[in-house]
Amino acid sequence: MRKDLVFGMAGSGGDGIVSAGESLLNAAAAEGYHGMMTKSFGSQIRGGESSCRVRISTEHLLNPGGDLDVAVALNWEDFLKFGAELPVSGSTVVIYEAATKVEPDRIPLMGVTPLQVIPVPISEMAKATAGTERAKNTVVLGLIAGWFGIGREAVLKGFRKKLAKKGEDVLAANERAFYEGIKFAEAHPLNTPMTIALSDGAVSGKLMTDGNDMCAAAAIFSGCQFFSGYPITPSTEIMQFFTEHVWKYGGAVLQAEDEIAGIGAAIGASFAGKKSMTATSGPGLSLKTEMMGLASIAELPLVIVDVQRGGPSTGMPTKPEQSDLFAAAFSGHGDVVRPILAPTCVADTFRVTVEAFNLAEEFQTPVLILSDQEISQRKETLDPIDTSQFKIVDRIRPSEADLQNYNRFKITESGISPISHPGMLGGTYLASGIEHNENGSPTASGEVHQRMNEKRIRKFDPLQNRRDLFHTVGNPDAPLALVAWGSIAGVCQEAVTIAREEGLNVKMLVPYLVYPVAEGVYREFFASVQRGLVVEQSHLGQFYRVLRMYVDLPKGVESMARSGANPFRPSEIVVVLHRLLAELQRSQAGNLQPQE
Amino acid sequence: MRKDLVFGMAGSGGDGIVSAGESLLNAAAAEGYHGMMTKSFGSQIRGGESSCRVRISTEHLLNPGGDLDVAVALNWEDFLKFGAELPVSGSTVVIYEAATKVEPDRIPLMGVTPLQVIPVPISEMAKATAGTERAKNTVVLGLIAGWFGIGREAVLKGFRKKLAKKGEDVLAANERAFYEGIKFAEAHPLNTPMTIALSDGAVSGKLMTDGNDMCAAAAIFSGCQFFSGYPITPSTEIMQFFTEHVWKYGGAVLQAEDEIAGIGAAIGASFAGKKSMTATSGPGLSLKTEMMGLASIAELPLVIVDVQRGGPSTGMPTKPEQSDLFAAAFSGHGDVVRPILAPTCVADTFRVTVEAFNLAEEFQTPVLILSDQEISQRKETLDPIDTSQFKIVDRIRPSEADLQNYNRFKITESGISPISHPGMLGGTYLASGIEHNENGSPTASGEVHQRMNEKRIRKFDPLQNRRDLFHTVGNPDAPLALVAWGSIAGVCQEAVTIAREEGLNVKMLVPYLVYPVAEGVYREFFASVQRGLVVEQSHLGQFYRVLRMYVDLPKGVESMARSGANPFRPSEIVVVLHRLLAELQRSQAGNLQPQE
Amino acid sequence: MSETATPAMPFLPKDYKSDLKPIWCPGCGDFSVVQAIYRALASIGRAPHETAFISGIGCSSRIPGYTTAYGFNTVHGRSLPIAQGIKLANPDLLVLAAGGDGDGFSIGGGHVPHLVRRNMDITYIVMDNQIYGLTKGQLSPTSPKGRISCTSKYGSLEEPVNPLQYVLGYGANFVAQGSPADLAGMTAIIEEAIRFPGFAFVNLQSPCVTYGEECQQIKGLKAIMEPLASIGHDPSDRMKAMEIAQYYGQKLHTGVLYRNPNPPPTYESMVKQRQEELSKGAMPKEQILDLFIKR
Amino acid sequence: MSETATPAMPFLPKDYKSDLKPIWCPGCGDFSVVQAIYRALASIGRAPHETAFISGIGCSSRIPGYTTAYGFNTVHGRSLPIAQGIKLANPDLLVLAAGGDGDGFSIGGGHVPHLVRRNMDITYIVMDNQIYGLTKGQLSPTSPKGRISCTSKYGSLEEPVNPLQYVLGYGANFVAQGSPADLAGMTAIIEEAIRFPGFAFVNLQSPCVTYGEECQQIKGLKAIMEPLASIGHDPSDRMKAMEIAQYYGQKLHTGVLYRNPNPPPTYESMVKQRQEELSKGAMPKEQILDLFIKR
Ligand SMILES: Cc1ncc(C[n+]2csc(CCOP(=O)(O)OP(=O)(O)O)c2C)c(N)n1
Ligand SMILES: Cc1ncc(C[n+]2csc(CCOP(=O)(O)OP(=O)(O)O)c2C)c(N)n1
Ligand code: SF4
Ligand code: SF4
Ligand SMILES: [Mg+2]
Ligand SMILES: [Mg+2]
Repeated sequence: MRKDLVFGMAGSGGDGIVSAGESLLNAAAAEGYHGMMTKSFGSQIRGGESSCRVRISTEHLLNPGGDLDVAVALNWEDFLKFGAELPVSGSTVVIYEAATKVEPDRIPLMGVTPLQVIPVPISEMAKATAGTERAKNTVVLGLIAGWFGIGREAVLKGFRKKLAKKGEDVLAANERAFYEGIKFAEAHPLNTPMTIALSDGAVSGKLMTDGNDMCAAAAIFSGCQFFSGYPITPSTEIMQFFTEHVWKYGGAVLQAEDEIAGIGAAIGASFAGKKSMTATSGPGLSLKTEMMGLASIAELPLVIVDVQRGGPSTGMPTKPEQSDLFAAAFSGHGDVVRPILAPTCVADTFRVTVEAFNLAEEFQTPVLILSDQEISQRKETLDPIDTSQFKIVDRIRPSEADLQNYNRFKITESGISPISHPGMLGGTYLASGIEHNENGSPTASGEVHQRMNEKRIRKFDPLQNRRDLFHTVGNPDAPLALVAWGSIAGVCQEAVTIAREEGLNVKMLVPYLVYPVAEGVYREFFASVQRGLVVEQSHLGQFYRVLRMYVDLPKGVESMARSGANPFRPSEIVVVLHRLLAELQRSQAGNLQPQE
Repeated sequence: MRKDLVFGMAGSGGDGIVSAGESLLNAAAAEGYHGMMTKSFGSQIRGGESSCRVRISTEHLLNPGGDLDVAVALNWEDFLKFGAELPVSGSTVVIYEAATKVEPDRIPLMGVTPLQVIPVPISEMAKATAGTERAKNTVVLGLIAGWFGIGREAVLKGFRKKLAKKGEDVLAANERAFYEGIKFAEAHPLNTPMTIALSDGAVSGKLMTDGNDMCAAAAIFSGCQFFSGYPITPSTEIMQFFTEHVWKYGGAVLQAEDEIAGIGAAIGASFAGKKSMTATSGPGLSLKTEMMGLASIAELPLVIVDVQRGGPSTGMPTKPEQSDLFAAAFSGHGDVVRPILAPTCVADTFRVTVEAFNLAEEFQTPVLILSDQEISQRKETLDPIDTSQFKIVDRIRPSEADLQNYNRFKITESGISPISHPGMLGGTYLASGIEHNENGSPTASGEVHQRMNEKRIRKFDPLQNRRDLFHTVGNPDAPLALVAWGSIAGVCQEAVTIAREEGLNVKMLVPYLVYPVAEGVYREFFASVQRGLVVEQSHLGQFYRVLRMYVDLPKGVESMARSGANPFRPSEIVVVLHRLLAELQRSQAGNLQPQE
Repeated sequence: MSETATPAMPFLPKDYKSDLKPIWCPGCGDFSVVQAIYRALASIGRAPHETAFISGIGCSSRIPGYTTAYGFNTVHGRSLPIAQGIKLANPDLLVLAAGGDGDGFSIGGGHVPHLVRRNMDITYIVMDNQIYGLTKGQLSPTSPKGRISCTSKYGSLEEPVNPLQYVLGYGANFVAQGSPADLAGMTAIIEEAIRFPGFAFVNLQSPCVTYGEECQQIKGLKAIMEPLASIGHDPSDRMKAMEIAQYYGQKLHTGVLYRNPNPPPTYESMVKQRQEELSKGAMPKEQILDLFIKR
Repeated sequence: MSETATPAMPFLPKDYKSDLKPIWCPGCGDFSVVQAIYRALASIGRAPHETAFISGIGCSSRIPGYTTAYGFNTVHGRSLPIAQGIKLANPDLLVLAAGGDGDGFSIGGGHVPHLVRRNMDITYIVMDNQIYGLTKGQLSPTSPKGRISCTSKYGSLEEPVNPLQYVLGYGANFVAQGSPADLAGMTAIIEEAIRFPGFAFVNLQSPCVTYGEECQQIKGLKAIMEPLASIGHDPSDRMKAMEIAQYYGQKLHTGVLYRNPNPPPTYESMVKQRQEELSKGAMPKEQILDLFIKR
């Protein structure tokens, strides 16, 4: 019995492979399992290749898994297009469409000998039972139920809900196709049975959603009443959620004419006193650069979501990457600090989004949430979240006394100045992107400029102590360490678990606050570290470089970085950890310092 | 006899103080001196305060000088608005308008006792001799000629040229005012005479210009045939130069509707096979962010000038700062490397601009020139430049063989692929911002993405060895060091000269190639260094941080950073160098390691 | 602007004037524009703190700082998106946007049609001096063809933008033109524009005394001025307005070119209606995650 | 396009078709558009390598890749500035720009008027499907008011953009409309637009079969199609064209709405003249620093 199974399936657009994945995930969730699903498509809008990965587990999941346990190929051409996204290994069971006429010992997976390879006449079975090839995905669900024991009941229940409107005939046809799959599986048992342990999870109250919907819901929970943005993959669903729900809370949403107007209207709403948000992906973030600077110098709260995809430029719109960190931290002329938060999964997207609004309000600043294509579009089952645990922060308003002789940009001890908004009697002021005096009037004085820069940057000092925005795993004294942020952190966390099971003394640091760099947190974390890795999905190793700017990393800490759409797998990381340990032992044996 | 004199003058807009400065500079140049002039204005277009600083020397000048030797205040209110830009010290002679009715021992310069303070009835003298207050600036020139021995002949000669069209009367009136100034000076000799040594400079063939004109001229020299941009202070003069001259060389210029279109048209011209350029300042750079990424992934040569001013946002449009480095290096989503070059003065703007075009063509990449408000608008006298010494690089075009089966983005050993352009038979391809295969067709493959990122970044490796893009001063073994880029490098160079005269063993590194960081160059430079400073005009110490990303700085190297419009003075830097030396000696005495 | 929010207490023009001293060149047309705005606001009578005045960057864009309204001197060309966010966040505010010809029709030109078609109750005033003032005299989008300037040393090669024709083409419901050459008329136009329930556009030919040409100064403008009232123009005739707009640059037609006699509902009124309908019975935001419960 | 550069050697439509397989949805209107472009280019006869085809981002913007011209699939909304740089750098090229309604009139809308007023000889083709195809069905600027989409769950609150009216308002000298609902007509229009000496705008109602509404499909379009020839429209009548343009969204008027019978000189021809005049006797660029010599 296994704790965990990873399915990967691919076919052409019309094959309904994604909808099969969704049925499987729903069924697993209904049976009390934890589940996670990612989708991946070719560039075509319709009819191109499409794939999904569904991971099902008896325990909380941190990432969509590495090598597949089960691969389903409705045709090989499309399957192969996903390359490293659907990795088959020696322990994978490969199920494929027999009509592809490929011999089981000739499947086009160079250099890999899967655990078992099973051709199945899927379309034939679909036609025979349901009268249409379109039921292929249902046959696949039957095969999975039969071989791996997931969803026997729940898939059918799901069909009943989903197909209710389509009438009894359709439902019956699908049931027949599903049973045909089960029958085939039962008739051809696996060489090595692969069933998953019974779930111990609660069946009711579980949530299921993806990162984009979670982000939007968290924003509304935080009191966000205004969203404006421009559609861009893979962030558009955030705006879509708002267009459905925000009106209910007295809010409004504007689909702007471009990203500049998108952030512009959000800045306007913030100036008018409302919590507001914009969301985009790489190209849009680049376009918002000038306006982000305006929000910083005008000291206006604002949350900006960047759902990272492959860059630069239009790049790889449907693939995840972590290469927008430089842009998030440093885009824009002049001296600016902009806090950046990053979720590592769908579940913590809630917490991170609420925190982003809190920081924006507290520090009167734009705050960036760096999500990525994977988190934003992957579906996860999650345990219920007790929202009453979350504190909601509002910007500090001027007191009666402040309004006597109101200075909007008063240089206070904290660097934060009480902020008024239109409609507030006595609070009128001039907001501007021009350097200004405490009262808001424009200045060309170098001294004032210096004082104002100092104020605007000093105000972030308290972030240095926000240890609650970091998560650590493992033994605090470990000499081996990993640091990772965003979606890859979930992969690393699994690698740490494996490595620790294999006896390595390794620990891990996950920053939710990615920038500014909380120097003390890293200094403490690295105190015991002699060898380590900063793991990320960006060719330049952007996070590693950003850390170096502020922290003297121990000499043995390396960058492990690769472009997006080629996710690191836990096993790869574990291999490197072993290498590092060996080096460390060698150097200790020879009493050498780590080499530069 | 002095080698050097620094004049600072301020008045209100109508006082003609800047035109007096220009006459002084021209006169000094005509007499064979080296000269440099910077101007500074309030925010008003007309009628606000205005000032200039003229430095005259028998030697080549590196910066506009620190404390004033001579301060001229036509009124105190305006003079004081310039604060640290016109610093008066104990060795300054202060000349001011007697009509201000301020007693010489009551001039509003708190805590400073100038060397000498001289009220002069300037406007009275102007009216008496020229019949109009408008001749005040001419009286000032007379005073300067009388007291400091500059321009007695040449100022008058300049008048004759300049006022030729205005007729004999005007000329005569100005001559009278000028002599009146001289007379006054002769009648009231200085307590401590302050005359400048005779120049030994060549009188003819000298150039005089500012950084913007120099940049544009160098671009045309480099073969640039297309400029498009959008006006913005302090870069607009580059476009203005093009609109006057580029047509003569078969080129064209487009004043675009915004900065995005500005860089867009320049990218288009480059795609069409022409060398092209755009220029802007901070806010415009921010707007160009998305398009810069396009040029990088489409591998198109392009030179982008950013004349830095105070930021963020609209900030301080008429003041210099070095705070666009982060933006220049890191603006834009995705993994990108963009070379950045920076001139340190008007003279080397030529060399840097030519180099920028060469790098752009060689590496098929956007290259940024980071100038700043000071360099761009300050006038310098310069020795003639032998343009035949400069090599001009053109992009590598596909050979006949390449065109047989042309792959525009072929992965070559160098990472550089021969580039065709519309009109070239056999060279057609699809350029795009989407990730692409070697032949240019779009791809969603993670592996291709990784290979292409690798190619696009690897191609810059040769820059690591461009030692010719660095300048060093001082003893290579010195334990004390300075690093500085851009206009502040000239200030630091003077500080080094002073420090060395005072016996400090200090050296200095000036990078013209600011990014990517040529790690080896710094490693070598820092090998001997135990204490040092990275000096720059940005609140965050951006260059110091960028260096840290790639270089393990010796522990004793500190950041010395301050917002723009408050230029460091050589003396300030020398003070810190003494402090560092003392620390070093103490630590050596106690045999301590430098403290972290 | 909702009429109900108007207080009974009267305001004087000086109540809208701030302490900040304008740094415009002596004689700049924008001095008259800000005077006209003080007067128009006073006669409308909304309190300064209930007014938001948004601009871009340019000489003209300094104008909000010279009023006692909540001002926002944003970045070049972006006053309109920001103004829209303000209006949607708080529809009760009186929202004014203003700026130069470059700000509005060059860098900001892409935003104009979208505000027009959204029809929010925002008044947009362009101080059209046909030059870039703040950056010292470059070609502006409304500079006439052939104009010599520091970026067109041998004359401009482009047809100018026609702000009136553009905005009419976008389907605006209120389009007017004025000039400091007629201060009283300009004041009346601004007031009418603000009172108009929906988006209103006002083009003001405001001379730049420093970089403008002779013919663009007050005297020159007076010479080509033709009040629309004097030629009996019917401001409800859109096609006629389009025809008149073609004379932009040759004549200075002052007054209301087009005013839709049946103004459509504003965007914010539709938003309000939607909010009212949908908020009924909505789950409290503390329970929004219940949307994700798998049942 | 300079006529002199046209070679005698004839090209066939297939010579303009690249090996790249379109990834449009089966039935997408853009398939017909690219066919029409192959044919129009063949009948004009300029070699593919002397043609530059620029687009932004969107389903429609993939079109340059399906031709054998030099293609540039730029970024969203920016085809026009890039096309202008290409044209100015090499006026001998035949320059085409194309993209979607969102690309051209939402994010790229600010660039259109400036190309129009510069009047470079560039043909701009918009595949107007009144939806965002590539990003899967959001509201586009030409979506009708009330349209329900994934970003307007309760219906759009905005008036749509009217591309024909806008571009006419900008003073374009050639404005036409076509549709895959009439392939032959569309081909003729595109050819005529390319041949027109100056900027030419072609709006194509090209159905999105995946996210478009019923009435926007070929059948629906045919039902509202009204060829301009059939109503005897005189394409030299600009005011009449403006009136017809008002029916955008209700009727599908195909053909040339406006063609200036006396097209003004192009920008690039004026540039050429200037280059010729000023290059005479200019100092060689190697001596350009002599400008700075103090004498
Ligand atoms: C993004 C950006 N681009 C350019 C500028 C420089 N700039 C400031 S105002 C201006 C144009 C001013 O002209 P206009 O809008 O007509 O206003 P005016 O000064 O004539 O009133 C320009 C180009 C800027 N501040 N920001
Ligand atoms: C700067 C930027 N913003 C947004 C996007 C996402 N995006 C790509 S195409 C598109 C709109 C597509 O609509 P349209 O231009 O009408 O073309 P269609 O797909 O309908 O042919 C959007 C919003 C992007 N790629 N870049
Ligand atoms: S430059 Fe022109 S627009 Fe600007 S303040 Fe002066 S007169 Fe007015
Ligand atoms: S989504 Fe629409 S526009 Fe895009 S390819 Fe499919 S049918 Fe064509
Ligand atoms: Mg103007
Ligand atoms: Mg579209």
